[in-house]
Amino acid sequence: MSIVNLLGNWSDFRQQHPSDEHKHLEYKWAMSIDLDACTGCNACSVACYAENNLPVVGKEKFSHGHSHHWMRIERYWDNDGREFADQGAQFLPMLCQQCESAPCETVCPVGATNHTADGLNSQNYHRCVGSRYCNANCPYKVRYFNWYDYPTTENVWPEPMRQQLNPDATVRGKGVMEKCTFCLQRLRAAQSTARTEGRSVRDGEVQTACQQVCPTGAITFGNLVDPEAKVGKQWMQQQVELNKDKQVKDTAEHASKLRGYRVLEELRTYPSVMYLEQLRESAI
Amino acid sequence: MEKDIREDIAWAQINKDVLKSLENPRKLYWIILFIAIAMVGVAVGCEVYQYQTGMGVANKNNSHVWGLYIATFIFWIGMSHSGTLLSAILHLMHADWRKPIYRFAEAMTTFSLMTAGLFVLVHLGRLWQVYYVMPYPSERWVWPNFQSPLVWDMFAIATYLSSSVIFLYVGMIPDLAICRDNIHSGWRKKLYTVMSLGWEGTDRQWRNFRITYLTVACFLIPLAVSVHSIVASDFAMSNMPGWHVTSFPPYFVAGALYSGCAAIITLFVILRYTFKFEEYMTLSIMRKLVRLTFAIAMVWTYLNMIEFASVWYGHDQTAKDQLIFKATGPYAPFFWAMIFFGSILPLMLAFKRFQTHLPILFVVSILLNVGMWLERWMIIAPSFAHGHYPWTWDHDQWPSFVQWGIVFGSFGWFTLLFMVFCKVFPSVSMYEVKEMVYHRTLALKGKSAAKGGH
Amino acid sequence: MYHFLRLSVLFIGLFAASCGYAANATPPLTTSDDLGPKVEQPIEFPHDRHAGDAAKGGMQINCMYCHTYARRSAVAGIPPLQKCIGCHQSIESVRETPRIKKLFEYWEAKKAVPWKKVHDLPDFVRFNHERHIQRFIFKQGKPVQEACGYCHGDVKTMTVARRQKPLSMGWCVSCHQKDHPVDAASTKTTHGPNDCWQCHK
Amino acid sequence: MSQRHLLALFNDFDGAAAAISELRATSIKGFDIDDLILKSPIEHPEVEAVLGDKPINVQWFTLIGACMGGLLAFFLVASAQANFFAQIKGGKPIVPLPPDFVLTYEMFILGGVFITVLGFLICAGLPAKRSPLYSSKVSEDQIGILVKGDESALTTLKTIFTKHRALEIQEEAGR
Repeated sequence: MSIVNLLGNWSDFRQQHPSDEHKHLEYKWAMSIDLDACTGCNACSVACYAENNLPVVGKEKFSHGHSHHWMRIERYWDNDGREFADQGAQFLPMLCQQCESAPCETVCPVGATNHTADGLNSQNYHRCVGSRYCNANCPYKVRYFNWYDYPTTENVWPEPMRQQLNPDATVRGKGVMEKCTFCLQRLRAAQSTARTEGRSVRDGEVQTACQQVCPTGAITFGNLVDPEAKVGKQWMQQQVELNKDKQVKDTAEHASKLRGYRVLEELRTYPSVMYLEQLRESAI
Repeated sequence: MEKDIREDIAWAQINKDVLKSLENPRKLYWIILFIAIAMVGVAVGCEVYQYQTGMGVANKNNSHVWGLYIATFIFWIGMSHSGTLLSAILHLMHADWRKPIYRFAEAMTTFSLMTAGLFVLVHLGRLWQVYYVMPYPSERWVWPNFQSPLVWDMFAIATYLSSSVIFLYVGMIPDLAICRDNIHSGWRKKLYTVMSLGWEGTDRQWRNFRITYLTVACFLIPLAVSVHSIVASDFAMSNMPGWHVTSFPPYFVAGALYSGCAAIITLFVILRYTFKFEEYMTLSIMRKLVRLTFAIAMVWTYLNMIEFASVWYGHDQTAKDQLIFKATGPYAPFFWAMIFFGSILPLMLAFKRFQTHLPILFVVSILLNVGMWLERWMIIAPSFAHGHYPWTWDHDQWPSFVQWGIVFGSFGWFTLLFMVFCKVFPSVSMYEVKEMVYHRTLALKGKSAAKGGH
Repeated sequence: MYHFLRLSVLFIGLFAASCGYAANATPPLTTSDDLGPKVEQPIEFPHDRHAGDAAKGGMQINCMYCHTYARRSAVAGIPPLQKCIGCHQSIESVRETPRIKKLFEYWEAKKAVPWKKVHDLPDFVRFNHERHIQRFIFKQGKPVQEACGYCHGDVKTMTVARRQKPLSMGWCVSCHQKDHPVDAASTKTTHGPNDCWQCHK
Repeated sequence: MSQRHLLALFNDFDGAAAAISELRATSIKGFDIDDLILKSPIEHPEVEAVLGDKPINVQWFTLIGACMGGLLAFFLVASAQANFFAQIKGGKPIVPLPPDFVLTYEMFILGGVFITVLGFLICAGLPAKRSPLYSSKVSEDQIGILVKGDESALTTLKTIFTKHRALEIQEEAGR
């Protein structure tokens, strides 16, 4: 069976995925985050905790670096050596970049993390053996490991709190890796509805939890394949292309004024999250 | 010119001396065994605690996901390589001096691989699911990810371990027959009878034995090189600064041979004393061994320089920062200790007077291995402390007592296995020492005949 | 020669054992007729009376009349007590039977019937009823009881429903990897999704 | 005519080699030179040479084992990757050759080693029952020659052995 499959589809199996021959057909989920709008209020992070059953580990474990914040707000106090302390920190909400060519995928020994057809970087908790190679190889360090058994022995959700757990997301046990899923449960529900109605998911029909709560609307999320989607328009406007490890606008003789960039894109991970640089008064 | 071995030892005497090691070692043997068991106890306690509570008690965190376990895993894998060097490479090169010492080196290979295998288990977050890594036809139609260097590791180590065990065993069959012939009662008699497979030293057996031993030796050499190259791929295939270095595979192999040779010196001294092998493990052999170690130490130093140089002249700023961080950051004492123990200290071995001074060699060889262990740790930890992403830069992490305890106990586990092996099986190859004596006698005869002719 | 024989027997045995294992590792699409684990329900609901064939005294009610969410949501849903009462308050003939009496006791006490789950999947699995019903019943025009029966077995012959199919991952996959026609008219086929995150959450 | 075994022990290889050469040179009725088994405590190709050309077949096992191991591994790995659960790794083909070659290489060696040792056991006839005459001196320092011959030939054989200063001659008890 497998050998027939192998010989029959050899040329197909030797293609890179995704490539020009294997485009994302219906969906390619992507995000853009406007750092100019971000106020560092941490609402996205909190929403993520609520939506995805993230354990709140407490002060002591947090100080040991055992926290699970799929969406974390990072603070940067300087910019190219210039001090902007008087203007406060710059914020960068960091989440799984859902790379097109993710370093974590190839190294997982058991194949617990893979690339999905709609351009996500999947993580299966129940397949994970906890070798933590994916985190070791992730340049963004956005994968979080369950260092303790939070639901049972650590009891992070004592009795009435269990009622607030999201039944559409798994509660993870000890020893598995987890990460941002772009609110997979919401995506799948929206996709199912759209499929029943015989259409694609419309722009704005599905929101990630972080996007939903962002008071300044800094986060845009959508389907990059859909020409009507706001996120695609933003990417286009900022001249950021998904399949490039160096954007044309940056190689032009006069560096463009466009603010769009992707974090560590020179590592050829082809991340799906674009950030829009913050404008500081003194930089203008 | 001192002799590797006296050519006038009677063959019957060789049997007697080696078989004596199965009976009554010096008291030190039992002391070592006792200490080893106590150390294993520490490790077992730590592992049980970690298994019950979760990996968090090892005090790793989300940027330092790997720690001492992986470092020590590489250390033990590396140590195994010198057994193969002595038994396979030197066999092909007809280096006779390997013969009295290769058996225990080969045993060291096997047991250090077993110890290394344990670290894979200890490291896993869900060790009870470790069989997911094996390629077996499962009901779910799911296979391991064959692209992962960890799966290559699994294949390579399984191959290496089983091949080494087979190699050790096959090479031991004639000796097991000797044990069978000379020990007349007890469970040992039964064990040797079964294990010697009815070996009688007939011409048919020797003929096939010779080619088999040679073939397996030929297979083991590329295998040993590939195993540590694959372990190096765990790092070289990643994109972390400090790991993503193409010279890692040869660098790892050199480091592996280095720490293995140092370990052989240590064990040489211990065995020579506890089992009274002064006649066989001679100082002349030690001198050759020390010179070999010195040469490999210099190769390692050279490859280390190459690594630094390629990082320095390459235009990867993160990797460069990483190197500076190693040399000046919080890990600097360990980094410089590694340079000192790994590259400076072995210079001592170039002096003749130290080459056969056993107490000094004992201490130095242990320090060399400390240096090699630090090397592995210096590969792992700094990359996590100073990776691509600034978020990792201020996450300090120091291994907890659980990690240290398991690392500490692994040495006891290795010693325990090794010492039990040496007590149960002949740790000096009797038939090959006889060959060695025989060849020397022939050579001497030839020499005197040539002299007489003139 | 003797050794040859001994070794050959050993290796043939090992080979046979591994073949046997491999053959068993792929489960059959349907299990044998034996019913799954028994579940104690508060009321022994007779599926055969409600959904069974008319010839056997059944009423041939469509599955989705009661399990109404199946076609429009991820879960099929257990019908609310109102649905039972809606019919049974006007069926005088069985009004005094013990099971119906029990039903009305719940109704009068204003309490839901604490039905037990028969087809329970692990928490990390997302099985979407809507997708399967849409595909097999509405697109392909398969009879309802056949389509439901793929996973639930022959419920119309059971009283209290029992789990007949293994509901294991390998069993799910054995159907997903088959080529199914896209709709009733077309000859185009496609298999079920094979991407982990379709079913796992 | 019934055949019996005779084991002669020699002090060194020269004596044993000389005895075998003489046995080969003189044709003794009721004794076949191929029934001669040399037993020695160490391997000694020079003395084995006088036994004549004996084929060694272990290397064929090695060849077959290594090739089978490699092929099996490649097809196992590649067809496992290409089964229904073809899981995409971003930026990589489903059947990527370089990693598959690494595994093929490992299994090539594993197959080679295992089948070589299997071949060794088969070719060397191990595990074996003890031969009818055995002296533990052979595993120590003496060289044994085990011959099988008709009753009539035994006396001649014994004479030859004694001539070449055999230390001891054991004879299988007559039936």
